[in-house]
Amino acid sequence: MSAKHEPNAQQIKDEQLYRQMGMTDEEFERAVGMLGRLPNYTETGLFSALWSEHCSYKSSKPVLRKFPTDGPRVLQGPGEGAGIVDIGDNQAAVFKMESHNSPSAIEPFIGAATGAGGVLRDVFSMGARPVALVNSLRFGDLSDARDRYLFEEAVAGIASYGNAIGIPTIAGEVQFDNCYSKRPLVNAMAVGLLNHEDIQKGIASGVGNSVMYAGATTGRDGIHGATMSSSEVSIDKEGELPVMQAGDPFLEKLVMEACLELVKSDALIGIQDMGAAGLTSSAAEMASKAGYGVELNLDLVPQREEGMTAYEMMLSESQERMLIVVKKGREQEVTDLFAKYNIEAVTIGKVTDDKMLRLLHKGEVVAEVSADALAEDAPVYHKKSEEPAYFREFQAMEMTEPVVTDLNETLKDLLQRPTIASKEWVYNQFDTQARSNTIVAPGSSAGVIRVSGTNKGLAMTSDCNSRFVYLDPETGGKIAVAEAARNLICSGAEPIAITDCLNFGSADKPEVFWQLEKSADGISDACRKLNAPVISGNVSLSNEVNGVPIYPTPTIGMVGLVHDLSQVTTTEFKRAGDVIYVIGEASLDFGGSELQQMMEGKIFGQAPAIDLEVEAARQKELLTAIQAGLVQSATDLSEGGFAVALCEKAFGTEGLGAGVTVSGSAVTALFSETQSRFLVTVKEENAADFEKTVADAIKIGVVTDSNRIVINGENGMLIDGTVDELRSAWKGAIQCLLNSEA
Amino acid sequence: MKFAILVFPGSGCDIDMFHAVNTVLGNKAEYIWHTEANLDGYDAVLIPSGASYGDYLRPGALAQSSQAIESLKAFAATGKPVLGVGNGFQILAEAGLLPGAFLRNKGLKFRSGKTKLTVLNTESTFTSDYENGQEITIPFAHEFGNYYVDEKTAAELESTNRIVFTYADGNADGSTADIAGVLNETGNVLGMMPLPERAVEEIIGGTDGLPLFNSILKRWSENNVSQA
Amino acid sequence: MTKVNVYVTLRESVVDPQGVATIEALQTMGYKEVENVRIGKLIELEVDGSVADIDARVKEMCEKLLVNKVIEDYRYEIGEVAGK
Amino acid sequence: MTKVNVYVTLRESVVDPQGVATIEALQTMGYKEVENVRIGKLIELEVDGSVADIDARVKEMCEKLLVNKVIEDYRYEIGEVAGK
Ligand SMILES: Nc1ncnc2c1ncn2[C@@H]1O[C@H](COP(=O)(O)OP(=O)(O)O)[C@@H](O)[C@H]1O
Ligand SMILES: [Mg+2]
Repeated sequence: MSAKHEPNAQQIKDEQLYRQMGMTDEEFERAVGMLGRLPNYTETGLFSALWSEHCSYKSSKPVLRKFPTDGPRVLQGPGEGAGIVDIGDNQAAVFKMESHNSPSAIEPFIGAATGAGGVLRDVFSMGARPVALVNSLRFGDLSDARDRYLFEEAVAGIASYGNAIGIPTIAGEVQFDNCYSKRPLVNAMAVGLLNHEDIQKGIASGVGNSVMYAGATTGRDGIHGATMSSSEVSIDKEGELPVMQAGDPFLEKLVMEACLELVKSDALIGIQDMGAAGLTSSAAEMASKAGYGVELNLDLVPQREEGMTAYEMMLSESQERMLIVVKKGREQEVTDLFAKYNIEAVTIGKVTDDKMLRLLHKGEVVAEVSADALAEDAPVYHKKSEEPAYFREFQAMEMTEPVVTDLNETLKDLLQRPTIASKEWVYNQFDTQARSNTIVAPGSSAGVIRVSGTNKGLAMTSDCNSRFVYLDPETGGKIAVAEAARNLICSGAEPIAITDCLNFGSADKPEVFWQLEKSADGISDACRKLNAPVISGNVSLSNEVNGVPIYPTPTIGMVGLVHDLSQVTTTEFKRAGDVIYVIGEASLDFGGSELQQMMEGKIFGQAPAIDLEVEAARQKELLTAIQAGLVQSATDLSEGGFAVALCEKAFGTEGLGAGVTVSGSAVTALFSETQSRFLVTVKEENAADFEKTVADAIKIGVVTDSNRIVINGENGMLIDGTVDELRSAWKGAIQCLLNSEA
Repeated sequence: MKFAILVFPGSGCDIDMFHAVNTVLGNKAEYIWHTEANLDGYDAVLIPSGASYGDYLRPGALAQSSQAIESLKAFAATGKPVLGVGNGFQILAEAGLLPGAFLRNKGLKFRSGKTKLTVLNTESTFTSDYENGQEITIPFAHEFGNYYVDEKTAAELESTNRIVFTYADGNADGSTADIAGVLNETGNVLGMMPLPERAVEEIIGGTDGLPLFNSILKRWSENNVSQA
Repeated sequence: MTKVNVYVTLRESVVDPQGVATIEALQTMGYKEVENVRIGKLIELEVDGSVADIDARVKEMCEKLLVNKVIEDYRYEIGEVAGK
Repeated sequence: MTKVNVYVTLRESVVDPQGVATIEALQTMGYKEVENVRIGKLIELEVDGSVADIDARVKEMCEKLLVNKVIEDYRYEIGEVAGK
């Protein structure tokens, strides 16, 4: 649409055209009030994009304020591209998780690929070199052909981007549940490293300094992506195919290398990637944060298509673009630096002192809006919150133990559940070893990467059992954080901070908003108790299909510090004769368990209880034991409970098995999902010291070289199977589901 | 001994190679950016893996437009060793320095992990430190690892002992004759899809790649002693 | 046996990074006259010629499997019945 | 500006893994009439029409870069001079 054909300000108001851009009447009035006049078409676009949920967090802000964001290691909390935590020796870890749910529901390959690409830019725009990727995925249960397609393509998309750019994917998770059917969640996390002096911020300061644009050209792709991400997906409406913003990992690699060279230059003032709402958000936010203004001449923006309007340029979400503020007079240096990587970097504007975002196009001022109004003064909504009826009902239920007739068969069935089955099909598509620092690749509790040139490591994981969150958001929120921390502890790392992605249904539904609030309470409590502040994150609301919200899914991405690489511990048994311990006892916890879902086809009742005091104590003791070199292998108990975890410890070995004896009711002992539990093996000679260190450890048996899993109960044998047959059930399950016909 | 690591736009695993040669082997490798056309003064050239030029058009194809390819050809003609791994192998094949071409993996997906290789020729510059018939475990990561040569070429490669490594555990990607690594006619250029530079430290990918680098170093010092 | 050629191209607003990289390579190699490159797919089908309404069937295959309409456009040509 | 379409196909002797997967998928979906599928490339070039001997130039580009003759065959069509 050429500017001539754009509706004028009066028409926008009279015909309520702002509604098509996702603005409410009140929001439009608010914008008019701030401007002191009616906004023109371009200005309306600026407001609507930056005031979208995706950019402004207008519904989630009050909830996000609950999170603890401070701590002795925190160098940068939420508010920048990514958070930063100190890891000693003048180094810091930089990380962030981001959702790409909406695009992935429409075009999963591109949607997932650009998710990885976007979060990498968030990290290197802080001045950090990305060293690892993590992804957190949720799909329908693979019985539907569309869900299989979405899953296969999304995984391939993540792989294509991460592999091509040469950054290893070292951890992640996949959960399958039909609440995500046709509305998958694709959350990508990137972790980077930097030296303290290289920390950059997205600021535009210093009157007269130059605003430069670097990277891909701007096209009409992804216009209004931010608003789209803030609404429910409609995929089937004929003729309404949005133009997706495709990714180019090759270009991103070059942009990344150039930016990492640029951060060493004192010509640089500020840098930010053009993510959601592209040029609009980066320019307005950089100006607003710095307390300055920015004036852009859109004629100078490198364009891929002819005849683009100001509106289109400002709202394009073309990928692989950066906005950079450079000291006046130093522009050529920057252009030359980028030219070495065959990337165009041009001056498109300057920093001003009037705090306005001013846009010039073809010699005219086409928009003039206060940067703060756009970036800071979005409305904040205190949405209605209401406890859903289901919650009261579930809380009142009496928990009973499922009736299982064949324990061996049930174990095998559980091992084949796609959420529990081996994720090899997924992570074998990722280059997990690129850059030669991967100490623990996917397949153990957490991924571990060496901090190059040191004997330290960073461990990382992402976790969220959304079934628990659905049954009881507060408890489920605590569990998500605790589980992530357990995975790090089991790898020998001290948890240091989290990032999160709050994936929920529409916040306009009081029940959904209640889920959001309560799970944030739970997350906050657990973060405080486990000393892991929130340093970055992302909110994705409106994850619904046909008006049905997904299970509330606050994904937690957590990073831990391995102080000495010799302390890295993995899941699998190490040798026959080692003593097997379980930490914590099982109780009747089947609400939201994999067994319940499998047997009943639905979940109900209470989520497992979690006592954060107990959790913290056990984590601390286990980590102490690991750091003291007392532990051979460690894993936490999660989906499927004890028996599944015991099997997993044998799967990674050649010929090892286990012989253990458990107490209590068989079904509970084997399959209950009681929290704060671990399975650990210890050398015989360290058993006494280990027991002294970990109070709740119970000796249950030994690692054998029999290639069998044998579990005895109080009244005889419960489970007896060969590791090979159990392993093949677990290993081939996802592949098998994918090959099935519709 | 001085190694050059040829870096093309998009090459990602140049750093793996650098780390292996400099940090682990304690030798000397330098990055050579694709626009620098001079390889004088280097004793060997390493072409790393990664996705040069985004693997666009065909993996390894667009690197042919770079100046460095001409100097690489001249360097190879001197008989000094050239090793291309992963994408480096694809670049060498596209440049005509090695026979064959690459198709998408039989399973159509990118695959990574570790694979077992059989060492078939221990006479070469690159393999003298291995035992004949030895099985080694080497990491790999590729989407176009399906090496293709026609039957006649395959037979010729075999009869001239130029197939240095074959896949010993199933050849999942579909390479002709299980080929994982081949030499050029004069034996100084080796291309292989698995990544030996990722197998030089116990704590990362094992150490089965070390003998390959040690073989190169040994041959070089033999030659240089005998010349002296 | 009928030969069908399906030509799949990227929609105009979708970036074609392959094409961009290829044009740069061509220009570096001296082919300065090349002004644009887009890389698409050519899918060659051999279809049992006796089937009724080939045209509708091919169209269906394109829409259901061969083409991703979010990012791609297509056209096809149904060729002569070839011998063999 | 002259439009050139280059059609790149895998040589007959080369197994096409993508083609094989595609035909399997089509048959599973009920398109039993499909007997063979080969997936190639369609490279669309826009070339400055004023250049001398376009034909020879395009051929050269194909041989030097666009096509790998170990596995691929090609043909091309030089189109009309389009306005613009
Ligand atoms: N999408 C994924 N990407 C990378 N690795 C994954 C992915 N999904 C699962 N994994 C890896 O598979 C292993 C098992 O995952 P999971 O069953 O979720 O472990 P846990 O129950 O310990 O959290 C872990 O090492 C995890 O990092
Ligand atoms: Mg998990």
